[in-house]
Amino acid sequence: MAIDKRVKSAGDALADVADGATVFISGFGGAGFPNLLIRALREQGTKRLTLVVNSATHRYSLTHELIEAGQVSKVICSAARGAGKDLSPFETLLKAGKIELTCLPQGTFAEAIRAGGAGIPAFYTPVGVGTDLTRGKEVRRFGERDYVLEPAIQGDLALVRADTADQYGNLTFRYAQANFGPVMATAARLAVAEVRAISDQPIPHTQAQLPGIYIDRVVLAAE
Amino acid sequence: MAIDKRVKSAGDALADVADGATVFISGFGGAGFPNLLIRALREQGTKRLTLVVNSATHRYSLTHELIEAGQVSKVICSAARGAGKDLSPFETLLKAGKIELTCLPQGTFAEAIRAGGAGIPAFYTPVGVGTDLTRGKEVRRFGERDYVLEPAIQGDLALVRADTADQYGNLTFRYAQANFGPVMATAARLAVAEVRAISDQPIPHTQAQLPGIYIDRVVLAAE
Amino acid sequence: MSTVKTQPLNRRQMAWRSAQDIADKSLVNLGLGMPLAVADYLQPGRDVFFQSENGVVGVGPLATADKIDTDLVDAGSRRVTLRPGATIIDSASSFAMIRGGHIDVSILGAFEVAANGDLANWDMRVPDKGPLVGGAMDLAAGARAVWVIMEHTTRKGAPRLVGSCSLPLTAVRCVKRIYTDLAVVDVTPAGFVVLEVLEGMTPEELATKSGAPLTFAPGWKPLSAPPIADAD
Amino acid sequence: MSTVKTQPLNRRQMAWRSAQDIADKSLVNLGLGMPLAVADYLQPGRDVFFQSENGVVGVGPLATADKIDTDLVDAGSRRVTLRPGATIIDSASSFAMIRGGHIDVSILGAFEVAANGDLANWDMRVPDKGPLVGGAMDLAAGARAVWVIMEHTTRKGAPRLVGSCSLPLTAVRCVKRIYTDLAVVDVTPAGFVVLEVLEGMTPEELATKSGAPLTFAPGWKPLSAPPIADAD
Repeated sequence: MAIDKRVKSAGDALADVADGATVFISGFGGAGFPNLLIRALREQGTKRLTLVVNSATHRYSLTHELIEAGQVSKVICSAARGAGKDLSPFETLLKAGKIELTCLPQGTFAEAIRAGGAGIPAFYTPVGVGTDLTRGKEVRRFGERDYVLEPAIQGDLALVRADTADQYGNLTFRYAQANFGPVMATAARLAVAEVRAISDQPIPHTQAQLPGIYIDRVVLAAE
Repeated sequence: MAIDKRVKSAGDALADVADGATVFISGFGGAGFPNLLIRALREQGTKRLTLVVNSATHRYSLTHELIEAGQVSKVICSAARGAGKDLSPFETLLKAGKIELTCLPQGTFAEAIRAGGAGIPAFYTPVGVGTDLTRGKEVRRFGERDYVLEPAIQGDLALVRADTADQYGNLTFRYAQANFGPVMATAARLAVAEVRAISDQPIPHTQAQLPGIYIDRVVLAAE
Repeated sequence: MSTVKTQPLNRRQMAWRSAQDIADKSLVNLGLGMPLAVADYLQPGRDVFFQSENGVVGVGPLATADKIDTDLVDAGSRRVTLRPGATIIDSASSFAMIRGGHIDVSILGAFEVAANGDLANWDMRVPDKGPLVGGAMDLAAGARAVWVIMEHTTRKGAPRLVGSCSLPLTAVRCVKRIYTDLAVVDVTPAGFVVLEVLEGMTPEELATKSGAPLTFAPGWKPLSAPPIADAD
Repeated sequence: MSTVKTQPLNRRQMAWRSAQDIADKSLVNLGLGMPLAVADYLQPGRDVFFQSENGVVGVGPLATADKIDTDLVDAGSRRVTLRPGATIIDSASSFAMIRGGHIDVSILGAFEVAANGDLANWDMRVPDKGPLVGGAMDLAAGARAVWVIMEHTTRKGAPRLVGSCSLPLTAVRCVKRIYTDLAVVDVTPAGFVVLEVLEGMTPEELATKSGAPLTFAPGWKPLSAPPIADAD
């Protein structure tokens, strides 16, 4: 049967997500947040999620809705500080010990996800050596410098925002919209993309930025 | 001064390569061999080179000319078998102990170069565990599987074939021409690209496949 | 459609037999030699992407003379075309795809397969010839399933299904299934399990041509293939 | 052009001073806050690429209202434009660029810098607030040169150039140069070496505002900047 990854709705795309899933969420600085899918995940009501998301508190991302709804038991991120002096819902949960947090340097976060999709179980990096964020991790010298061993991150589901898709799941991204989306798709067992437009024709190989084999389902996100 | 990486000739581009340099050479299966630059390196006459090249013996690559000219003391590759039953010049030198060889699985070769450009000194991979190609290397268990530690590869010079360039060194590649070129450019102190055409206008960001910051010099290779 | 009897499968028939087991919508990598022919024999209606190590995701048919482009090659340096929806990535990304477990099936040629799944397919120990490993180790270690197509014995009659490999290994414990000219064999924690035996051949005869104990699956079937002229 | 005397440099003047040292054809990453203003004060004729952690290589000026595109942002979520020759890569590739030593200069804000180059710029230990490290550790550990722009002392007068950092570290032994409102200071194996002191200020006075010994470079100069209104 001809490969066709288009599904009717975000709800359909996420119907089989299970409690306890590890979920990647793309987006950075206002670009590439899969807010249609995040909203669908909230409505779906899945519990005890581990979110792997660069920022747990970015104001343009609906990630906070999942957290406020009590669906999240753990967050892996590089940023979890709410704006202003008052505590954000995330910070309140964190203070109350109701949510677990792993904070990683952003490049380690990205590389660990890339490793998760690339069959690399762990890699050494100079980033974070001698800091609180690598406390307890293995440090090893190569040449004249110390490096820390960082494990790969893999997940059950990736929610990715892109610009266009075709039936094969090939994706294009606008400007800085890609950010973590491509590596997240590679590291997840199931990857779902929401896009501005779905092309009737295959996206030419000169334009595709992520091979469709990394994407399992595509949903149109009406603007 | 406006950035402009275009140089007049391949000879000019390689004038300052020193004896003993580690040189990356792009290309795979007939696509992406920087033969103009390889020829220039032969004419330049640099000695005691370490070549990092996927195949030391591919018939469409001029790599063999460097080897036959006695300019090469070591090769790091995934393929070094000459066609036919007779020994190739490379194999004759190898048999005579006049050239050193490191053979790596092709994916380890590519990933080690990528690591070299990405600040990763070493990474674990499942590839090659229990085989002759990883003999003596550290093996470590993650989860239920054994992995081998592979070091990054860095070099002094990368010779890369691409399709088009602009004055900033941004590159596009045709079809399967990219292969090892992009990662080789990132792992070399000096990266030189030969291209079919140089665009007067900047290559649009939607088309550029390698950021020009990885390329130091660009040469036009008349077809 | 008549079937071949007692005659061992030829190379293209082995490729055909293997092709019958490729699931719809798979991502498959075909090794050099016999495995490449697998693409010609997919079951009708199955939509499959073929990946090539040099970064082509969606290899199409070989290029006809008027369509040849020297930049559009596969890992065997063959001038190929792209299928609809094909993309092309660089080598580091391609092997990330392979090593990361995104290839559903890697179909490889082999010299030997051991009862524990060890694979030897890259080094025949030809004196003085240089090594050529290419992407074999990556595919063997990285694909979700590794299938082998090989003759059941060498030309001299030595078994290729063995207790342990005598040639240098490509990867340990990786092979899941073997398609030979005489049988279809699964590699399981309990060793070789035969699923199909060449029509007209007895289990005992197959056992004599194998270098390690064979178990016969309950309800094992006769192996046959439609007539296909062998490759040149 | 008159120069400011004895008045400490304001934030934009500190950015200006730092900008004077950016070499032609550099690749530079500017941290949030004060460092962002550096882009406004490059020496005439210097062609510089600004990289942003989210993958924009060649950040141009802020977008004017009619040019705003919410997908074209920098690491500070600012709506920006692209300069000629700009490219955009994904986050993993962007941090490969950063970690791989391809950024010539990373200019960061800081709370404290130690005499051995240790940097503290990410965690003020505000009770109960969540952590926010972003790309700071990657930039500090990965760039070829790390420069810091910060006031010489805290608002309460405590030194920010210290013997060892009291706040959590961003990276060890990474800072090469510090631009403050009072001085330009190199961090060397021998500790802090002052290159410039605010015009009219004595070395002794600068030393009292510093938390670790200062060495004064032979031929150290007075620090001054053209008048620039401070940022809001």
